[in-house]
Amino acid sequence: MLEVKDLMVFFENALALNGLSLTVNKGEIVGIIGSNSAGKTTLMNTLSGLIIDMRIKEELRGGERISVYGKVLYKNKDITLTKPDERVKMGIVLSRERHPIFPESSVVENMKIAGYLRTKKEIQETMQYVFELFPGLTKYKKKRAGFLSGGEQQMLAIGMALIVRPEVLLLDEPLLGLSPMMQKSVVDAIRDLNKSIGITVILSEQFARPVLPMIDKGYVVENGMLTLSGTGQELMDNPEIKAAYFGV
Amino acid sequence: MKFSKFFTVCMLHALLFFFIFTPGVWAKKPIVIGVPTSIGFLEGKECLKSVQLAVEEINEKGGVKVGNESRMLKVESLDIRDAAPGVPVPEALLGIEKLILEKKPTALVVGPFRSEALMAAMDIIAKYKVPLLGTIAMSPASEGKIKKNPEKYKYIFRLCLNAKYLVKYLAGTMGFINSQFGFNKVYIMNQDVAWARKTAEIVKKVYFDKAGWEVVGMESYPTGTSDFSSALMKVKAKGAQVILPIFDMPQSGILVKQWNAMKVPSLMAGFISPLAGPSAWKTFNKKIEGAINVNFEMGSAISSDKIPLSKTFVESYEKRWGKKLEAGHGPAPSYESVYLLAEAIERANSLDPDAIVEELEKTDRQGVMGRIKFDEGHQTVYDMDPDKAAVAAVVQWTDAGKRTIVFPPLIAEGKIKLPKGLAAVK
Amino acid sequence: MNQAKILEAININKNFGGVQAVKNISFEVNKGELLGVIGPNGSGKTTLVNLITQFVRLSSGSIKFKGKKIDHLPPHKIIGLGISRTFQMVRPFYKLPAYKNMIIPLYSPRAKSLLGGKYGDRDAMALDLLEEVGFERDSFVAYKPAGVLPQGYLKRLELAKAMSLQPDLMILDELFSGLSLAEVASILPIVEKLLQKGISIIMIEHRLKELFKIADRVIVLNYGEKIADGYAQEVMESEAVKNAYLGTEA
Amino acid sequence: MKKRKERIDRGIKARSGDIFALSSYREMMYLSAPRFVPIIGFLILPLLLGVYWQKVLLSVAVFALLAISWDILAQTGMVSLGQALFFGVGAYITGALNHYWGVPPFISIPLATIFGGIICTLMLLPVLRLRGIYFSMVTLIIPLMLVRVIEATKIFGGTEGLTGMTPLPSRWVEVYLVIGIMLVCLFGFRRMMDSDYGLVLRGICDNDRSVINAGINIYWYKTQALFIASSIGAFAGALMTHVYMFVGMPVFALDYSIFPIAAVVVGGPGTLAGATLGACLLVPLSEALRGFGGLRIVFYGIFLVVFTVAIPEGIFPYVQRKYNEFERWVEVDK
Amino acid sequence: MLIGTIIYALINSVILCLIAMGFNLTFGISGVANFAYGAFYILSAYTTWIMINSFHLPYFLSVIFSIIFTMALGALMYQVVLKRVRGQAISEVIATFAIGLSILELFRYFGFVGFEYNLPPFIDASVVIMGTYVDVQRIIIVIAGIILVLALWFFTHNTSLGLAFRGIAQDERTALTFGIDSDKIATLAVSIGAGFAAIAASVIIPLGTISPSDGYDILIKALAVCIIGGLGSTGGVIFASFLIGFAERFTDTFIGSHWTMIVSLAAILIVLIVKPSGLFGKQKELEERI
Repeated sequence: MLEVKDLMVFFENALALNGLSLTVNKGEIVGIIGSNSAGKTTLMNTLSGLIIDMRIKEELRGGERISVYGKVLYKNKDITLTKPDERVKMGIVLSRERHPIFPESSVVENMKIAGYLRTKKEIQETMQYVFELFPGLTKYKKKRAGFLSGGEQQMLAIGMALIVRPEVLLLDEPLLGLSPMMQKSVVDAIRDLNKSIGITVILSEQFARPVLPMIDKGYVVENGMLTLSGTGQELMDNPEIKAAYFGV
Repeated sequence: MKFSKFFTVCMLHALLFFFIFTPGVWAKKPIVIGVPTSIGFLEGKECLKSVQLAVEEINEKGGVKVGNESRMLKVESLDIRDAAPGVPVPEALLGIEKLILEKKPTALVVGPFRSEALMAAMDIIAKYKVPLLGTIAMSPASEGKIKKNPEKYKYIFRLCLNAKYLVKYLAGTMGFINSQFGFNKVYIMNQDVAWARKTAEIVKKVYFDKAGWEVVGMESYPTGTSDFSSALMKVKAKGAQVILPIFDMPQSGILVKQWNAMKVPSLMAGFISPLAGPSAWKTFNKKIEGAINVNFEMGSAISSDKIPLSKTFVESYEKRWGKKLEAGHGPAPSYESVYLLAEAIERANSLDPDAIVEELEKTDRQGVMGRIKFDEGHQTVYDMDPDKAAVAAVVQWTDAGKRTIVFPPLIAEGKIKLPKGLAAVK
Repeated sequence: MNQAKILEAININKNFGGVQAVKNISFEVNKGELLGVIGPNGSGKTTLVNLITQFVRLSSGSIKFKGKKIDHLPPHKIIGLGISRTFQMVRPFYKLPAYKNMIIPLYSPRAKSLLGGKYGDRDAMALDLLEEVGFERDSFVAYKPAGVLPQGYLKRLELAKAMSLQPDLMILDELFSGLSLAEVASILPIVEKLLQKGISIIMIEHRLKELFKIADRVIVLNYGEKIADGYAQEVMESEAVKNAYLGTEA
Repeated sequence: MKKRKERIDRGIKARSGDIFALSSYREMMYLSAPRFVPIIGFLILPLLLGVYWQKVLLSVAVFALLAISWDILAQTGMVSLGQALFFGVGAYITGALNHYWGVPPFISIPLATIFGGIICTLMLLPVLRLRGIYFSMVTLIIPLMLVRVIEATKIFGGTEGLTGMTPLPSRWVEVYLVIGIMLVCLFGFRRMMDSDYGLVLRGICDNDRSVINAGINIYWYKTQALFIASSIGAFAGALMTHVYMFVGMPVFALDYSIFPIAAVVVGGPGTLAGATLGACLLVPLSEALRGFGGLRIVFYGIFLVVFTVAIPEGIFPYVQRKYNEFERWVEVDK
Repeated sequence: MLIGTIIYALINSVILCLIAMGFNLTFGISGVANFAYGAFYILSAYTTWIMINSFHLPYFLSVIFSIIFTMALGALMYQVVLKRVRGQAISEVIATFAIGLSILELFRYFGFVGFEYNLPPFIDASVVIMGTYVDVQRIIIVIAGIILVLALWFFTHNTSLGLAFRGIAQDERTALTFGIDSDKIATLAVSIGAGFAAIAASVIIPLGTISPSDGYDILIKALAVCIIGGLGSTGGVIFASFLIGFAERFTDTFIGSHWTMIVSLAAILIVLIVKPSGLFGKQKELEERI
């Protein structure tokens, strides 16, 4: 479904991603594990095309020079240079790190904004589904999103991504800063939506423990390079991983 | 081959350039008249065109005689933008200096718009000793400065009406209105700039207060005001029969329109620049019947049968530029100043500034505006008789879309008529 | 526990546009101890720090530092009294080289009076401090613009900036978040050393394992309320904490 | 093989400000040329120019001073849209001193510089807490308001202004005085912005909460920066008053607010040298365009747009970067 | 007198609101402070004038043409210039100001000064409201103002494009992840802002005459209203225009017209000092909390 070949990304002279390759099949949950500044977010931005947008804007400004090499294939089509909004139309949707929501608008409006590319009816239907998936959100429908707690915001962010009806859902550090309990409910929701509507999910995370049980495949990224890959179980059993990524 | 062709073309161009742009090779160097003013404004634009008209006329007749030879006149204009509110005075002064230093004009005409720019420019002009015949800025303060230090500032002359004489005309008109219709309640509205405010104050002091008028209100409006409703409501509430407006900003058109829309039962008599020109009838959709306006100088967008030169000027302007004069302030004196200058140079028989100034002081010319003479403050004397002094014209819009001169009496074409819905008190 | 209280918060409250971010919290910090603050996201931990340093004004309640009320003072005065903090989201001066980042706190009145220093000296002082937190002296790291440094160094820089003020009380806001285990392991001794020097520390942390290694006491926040306060082990056992924070799995 | 353009800095050491590596003649030239060329240029230039272009040079220096003053404020995180305020206050103080009490220019200009700085600082003190665009807007409004106040209350000559100030002894004094001060300001304040004190100021712009967090009272430092900047502006205003022997409402004109910013945008913010360079380009450009008559401002506007769009970082930083770095193509290795 | 003042104060407020709305819309969504706003206002008036007087088009057709033309020009300005300096506030201000300067001075250069440059009122009549004469044009302005505000509200709350506008206004990158093309929306925002200027000009200019120097005044007025209201907030703009509108007319009537400007400028200062982010500015607290 999604294939990344020899991806290299430079920010000016600094190498953010170095020769990264990975494959994602339809219906899988794939985890990208790595510590901070290992290149997870850059990878996510490259997959979603945000980096293209950033590159254009930096160039216009005469700022940092961002260079991308390698290939990103989606359904066997080269989308390396496709703009982010085009990719959204193709079905690749990213939910950025630190629960990206529109703080000034209400929960329902947030979803409506996210449904820019969908018809009203589709939005209504998906919204129904989201509220079933995250019952916690139901009572805040009219509340301004900025006043929700971190976990609720994350739920909303995932819900908003779902409104677009993606085929591939990219989640950048969805568990960041959530309490263990919140983490659990978010993980459950992801598993649930993968099972029920068969969305392909790629998520990145610093701490492997909460996500490893649910992923079909995992990649460990360090300093922009792929160091390990395998199924969730394989990674869980790997002693090195245990040592490095199983902090509390 | 190719190169030599290129070379020839280059040479030809150079030759062409040489012949076209250096007429001085065979003609005597022209006398340069500098026009530093705000060309982007209506008055500036028309003043410049009037100057050009006068220069062309003089050149056609053979130019100006200095010594034994006739020399052509040449206009060098420069936009100093001082009328635009955002432009600092030094910027305008730098423009004047540039003109003086680079084009070496024998004299300057028209000059700055804003009084403060003129006041500041006087020092520069005194420094470079270039006569200036100003025709726009009208605060009497500059005369005061000349009188205080005549030797230093003798290079500055003014041909247009100044605030002092404007008062005289306004007072005269008001006296007329009073004696004819018995009106004696007035509301004064003026722009918040030096000359307008001063005019308003002086009219009140020297005329209204003495002649037994009741000044029911006096408002000054910052340049750029776009709503006059509250003053107009006050006019109505206090029963003023006459509104005396003194404005030269474009937004004053709003005042006229609002006066109209609010159906204020008072006579509009004063100075509002949009009312001066012939196109006002169309601008205000034929709704200015009865409005009385002062055209600051005879010939500035108005002519009288009794002063033939003014008719010639207005007509030849239209012929030359294909457009009627619209500015009620500036064009006639600008046109005249070129003639004054030409005559002074011929009399002085030299281009020496001091000699020209000496001759300018002696000026006595029957021109477009009437008889032109300077007083000791180098201000052209204005009065009621065109044979004795320069005149301005007070005109009234009639219902046929024509302007009738109603004051001063010697050149009046008719009497003031009250517009519909307004009755005389006596 | 009969040590002197260095910081005391009494019934502090904070409202944000109708939302109660901090509800009636009281706690104290004793001299020389390390107080851990834990709680789920959005529970008001960072607000608490902001309230102590008055980056955000109290709605009600009072805060005492060394027995004196400080809640009416502007932030820079409070910091001048000897409280310094790090930010959860690092806030370096991105365009400046790392060691130049240090100059600003070193230029503050407190640092000036305690450490002295003239123009030029401060560079050396900055480099010393940076070495203390683990910037290798002979590498170029300290000379690089802060904007290009990796997270680990930025956190150290943040710590060094707080240290340069010679504080009596340090507030470390999620110092370890975003760091690898190895990095955390290398920073822990620095914190311990600070404790040995007699500096009191409030530490806000998600990384409980590391926190419990050094914390004397822990308070737990949830939805702006304090739900537990006590020794680390006691706190972890309590039902309320388990329900609110750790979930059933932990 | 794929290639990538790499940027390399010409020796961090040579540029880092404090650690000088003056090893070779070339190295020294490399460091000192950018400093001496403008100094010598500015000192010689007046001798070569005619009277009128000397006046233009004076104008250049005045706008450069205003631009420097703007840049100092901007580096401290205060984006002002009202340099006219400083200019105008300075002009009115010296004008009033000279006009009402006959204080000679060599006393009234320094007085205007200091008191202009104090008055402007006091005026802006209440809004020091505003950040970003709100601060800018207040600074835009205050000069407009002062114009109206002078208009309404008729103080200081009202709409007519005060004329007949004592001129400076000669045009050489005028031009060298202003150039001297400009060079002193340029290099002096550049030095200052590089010192520890300047670091604090720049820190406020970069990240004010971090500076508060260092126990520094940012408002006190902002006040100081404001005083420095407004004094520079007030000096420019005071000098212009004596050159043109006039002070009036137009000293608060919008041009004095906008064009310094334009100069900085064109020259490059954050360097002071960029501000000066911008003024050196824009003012003569505006004069050269006088030939176009009414179209002058139109062309001027178009030039501004082209500058800002073509070199968004500003000319000076661009040149500086090119001066300091190489670019080369490197292979992307696997 | 009092009633008359209130009526005209109301009208004045609506005029201010009309003037400020476009500027506010552009800033709220794209973050671009369009300093060419006043120039667009004047430009559209001249366009209408040229259409009527040189091409002899009917009045309403000319108005519609000029609105479309101004909008196209706004879009063009974004695409050619602003796109390249996005995010650098000062460059944006200087670039747009320079564009505005060029447009206004170009008109001046081509001799578009004088009093014949004016637009006729839609209906040249006046009516009496509670004893005060009000011209129909001013009533049309009030109606236009109300319609525009309602239309804007409907647009931003019920259409997907409008919702996208609000999304971009709050968080550009996030909006991007939902397939909302920020450049397209920003182009539209500048363009619609320019369109608002054109609509405002079409209904307001018939009250007076067209002059290039008005362009600067319009810009300052729009800025003043937007700052008091809190940049980017529509409710704030409406409130602020009523505040200034009433302050102006009441100063006019009861204090003296030469204090009008000072009173409104002082109002701005006071509001900013007391409430730094404007009356309806985005709440800072949210920032602090997260």
